[in-house]
Amino acid sequence: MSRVYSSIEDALDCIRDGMSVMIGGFGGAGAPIELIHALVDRYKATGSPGNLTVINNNAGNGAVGIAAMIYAGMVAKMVCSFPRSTDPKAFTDAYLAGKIGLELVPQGTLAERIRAGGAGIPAFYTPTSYGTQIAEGKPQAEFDGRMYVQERWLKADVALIKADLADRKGNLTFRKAARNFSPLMAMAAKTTIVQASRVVEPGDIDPEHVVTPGIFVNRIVEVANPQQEEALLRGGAK
Amino acid sequence: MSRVYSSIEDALDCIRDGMSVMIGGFGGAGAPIELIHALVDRYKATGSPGNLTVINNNAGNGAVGIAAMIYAGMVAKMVCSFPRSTDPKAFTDAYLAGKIGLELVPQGTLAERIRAGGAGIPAFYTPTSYGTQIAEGKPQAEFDGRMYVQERWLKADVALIKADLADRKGNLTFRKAARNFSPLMAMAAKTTIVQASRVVEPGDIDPEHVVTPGIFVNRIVEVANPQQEEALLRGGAK
Amino acid sequence: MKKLSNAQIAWRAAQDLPDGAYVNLGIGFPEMIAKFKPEGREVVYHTENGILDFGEAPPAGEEDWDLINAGKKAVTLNPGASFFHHADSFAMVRGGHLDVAVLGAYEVAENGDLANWSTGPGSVPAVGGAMDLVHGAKQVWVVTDHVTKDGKPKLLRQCRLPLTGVGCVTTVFTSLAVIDIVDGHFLLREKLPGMSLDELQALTEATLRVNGTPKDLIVPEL
Amino acid sequence: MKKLSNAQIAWRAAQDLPDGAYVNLGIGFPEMIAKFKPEGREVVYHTENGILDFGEAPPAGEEDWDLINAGKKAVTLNPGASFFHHADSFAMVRGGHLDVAVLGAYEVAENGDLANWSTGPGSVPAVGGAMDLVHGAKQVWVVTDHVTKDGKPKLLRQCRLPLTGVGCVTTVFTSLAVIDIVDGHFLLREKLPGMSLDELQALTEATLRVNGTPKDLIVPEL
Repeated sequence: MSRVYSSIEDALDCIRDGMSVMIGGFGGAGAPIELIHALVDRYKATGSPGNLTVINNNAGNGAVGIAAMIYAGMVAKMVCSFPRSTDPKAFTDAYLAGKIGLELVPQGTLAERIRAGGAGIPAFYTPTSYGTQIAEGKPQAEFDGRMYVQERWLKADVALIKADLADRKGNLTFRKAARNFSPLMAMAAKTTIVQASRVVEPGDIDPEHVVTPGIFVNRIVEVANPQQEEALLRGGAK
Repeated sequence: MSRVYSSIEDALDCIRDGMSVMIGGFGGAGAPIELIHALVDRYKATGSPGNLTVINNNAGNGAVGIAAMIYAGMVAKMVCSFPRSTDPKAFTDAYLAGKIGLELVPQGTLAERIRAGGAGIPAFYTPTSYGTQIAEGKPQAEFDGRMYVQERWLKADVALIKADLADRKGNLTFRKAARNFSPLMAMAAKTTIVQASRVVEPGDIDPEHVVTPGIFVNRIVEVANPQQEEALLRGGAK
Repeated sequence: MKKLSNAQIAWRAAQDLPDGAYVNLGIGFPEMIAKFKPEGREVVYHTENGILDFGEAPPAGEEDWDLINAGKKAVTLNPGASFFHHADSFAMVRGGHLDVAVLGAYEVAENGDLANWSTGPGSVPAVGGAMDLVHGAKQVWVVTDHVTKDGKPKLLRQCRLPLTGVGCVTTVFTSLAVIDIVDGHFLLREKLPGMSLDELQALTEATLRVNGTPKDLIVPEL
Repeated sequence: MKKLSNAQIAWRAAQDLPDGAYVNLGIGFPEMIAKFKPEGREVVYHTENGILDFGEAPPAGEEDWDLINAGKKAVTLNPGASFFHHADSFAMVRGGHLDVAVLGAYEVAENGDLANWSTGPGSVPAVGGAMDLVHGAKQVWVVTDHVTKDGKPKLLRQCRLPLTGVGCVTTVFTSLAVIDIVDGHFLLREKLPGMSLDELQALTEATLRVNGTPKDLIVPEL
């Protein structure tokens, strides 16, 4: 029952046209570049998987990572809070040309909806967005004299996650602020695929320090010395 | 702005009659015995704080901890999932005599309600308890073809928590399964009071290993070599 | 014909644990299942109070009372264990991440309703994590004697006691049979070889359906 | 009379940071406030992407791009820092645990409504964490020029642009004044000494209320 895959391509082989894909990372911290680029390569070579719904806080920067997915034409829709970046051309052009959909979700609501998806909470109420365009069409209710907006859980077919350590039973740690959405997405996806900088033996991660328990992880592939999106961009990657 | 108190009594001095008090621990693991017993001592000496609503998974065992609070007569109501234990006499007698109230909450709902209180989520839907007595009188709704029960957040005036390490800025770690409800209660109480086995300097806890960040902690008192409720009971404590 | 002991029921249930499964064993009788897990099958046990992958009880005298399961019994850790708080623990439960939860029962109805938390007014009610588990795990198993101590059926057309959950039980392992709940009916999978279908039906309130011939329920002496 | 520079507005806002406060500074202009925190005052900064108690930017060339703030700028850690995931981060925000959030604004209305995320159709909308912050922090401050680049009021009777939040702003630090929002009205706390109340009112759409005499808004050269 090992979850450890020896090739990135094999680890990704369950991703099909039309799926929803949560991708960890906030800015460049936590972006699973090797997983993403292997998926882009597959799409370029085979025309699949396309028509994807991608869930991330942002919508790509420059021409790497999610931006590379958008340029390749494999993303039908973005669900995100902030589709801007230092170089948002990939998304902006596609969006203004009507070639890509956008569901804009406030950042905290996005995080909570993903957690709710992982925790079996189909809906919750939040003060966030009350009285704004974002709340239009959503059920609203008063609790203790204050108005709240009902938000629904968010799940996905697949999550692509970058971890620091992974043990063979799927327990994960993250590096610094690369943690961000990844532990939540691991909970909310049917299949969670992890690239880890190092795969270790069960017991090598202190049980007190496990951030994502293995129950939320399906596939692991080791990517030693992974690329860091921000560093790539600053290094002039196109 | 140090949160560190040198005496347990001072750390507890904000607790007043009629308050709601969340108490960490599941069974004996995580029960902040020294905080509880100091509160019992104050009640016995001064008649205050009484009429408390106590929130814990259980309702006391033997004659120590929450059971000691019940025997002292300072608890008006328990909010818990499982008011049974190897020796539940304190609660059972008071309950069957109509001297103490009980709000029975399924364990996962209790945890989620407390988290919701800390996270600013006034209400959420859960499948738990649908079609049972526990759901009677609560709003219910269908999502994606399945029925769910609406539950409300749970907050408290005070939380009493047992931590392993605490740094002076309030960052906490817990020992093994003594973690349980404590990180949630720390979020959901107006004033979170912590007994820590050791108080350390900021930076002594790895930022990756902090379980409860200091923003959720108001008062800390060091209790070296704390008593463990289960060990006390097995040692014959009355 | 001798009915199965609790150990034998637990043994039979253990044979169905899927390899790689995440499993929550209820306090008491269901906990016994861990002992009979078939060799070589990897099962990770979850406990409500925030541990995944705990192991057997420690030797007497070596207990760490901060390392306990939901039944407040001392446990040990397997390599790969993890600790987490109660909200994360029940996210695993409610979010559908557990493969199997096993509980005891006062009553099970043919539509999968379960009553296992309250014998009605007059006692102190206690529910614990059962109501969460029954609506969270992918499969919900019940281990139970086939009948009450008075010999009355526990497998009913409808539950009479307060419900723990609605339509949640997927399989019942009893002292006489293994019964799946399919489309709102009891489907008999295995029964004790020495017992006729009519004899079993007489101890079961709701109709037992059969798909072909039920297999023999065979367990070792334990 | 010279209006305040952004640095001077940030300086003025920084003087009001309460000792011991947990503070979220919005991306861009509000981030400048950290530089002007009065000495000896302890402030813990929160960033949406999961850090408490981060410090200044590292020297150029020493950035760790896994250690960034919500503006994707490299930061460092203070002793006592912690990492957590996004849901915990916004539990801090939404749950009322932050003392102060500081944001920029396109428009602020006298009832505390804020518009700062969308200039209307035709561009790519982006909201980030602003809508969470305005309904979570105990105090919501705005730092802004008093008027638009075209000289039009930004402090209005009602916002015209899409709202970020309703009735959420508690204080506005502008290039000309410090204005609290109290009971649905702008209450002038401080104004530039060289400016009359009438002059300030002429640049403000909604009525400026005064409780006694407003203090002089005095800041250092920066």
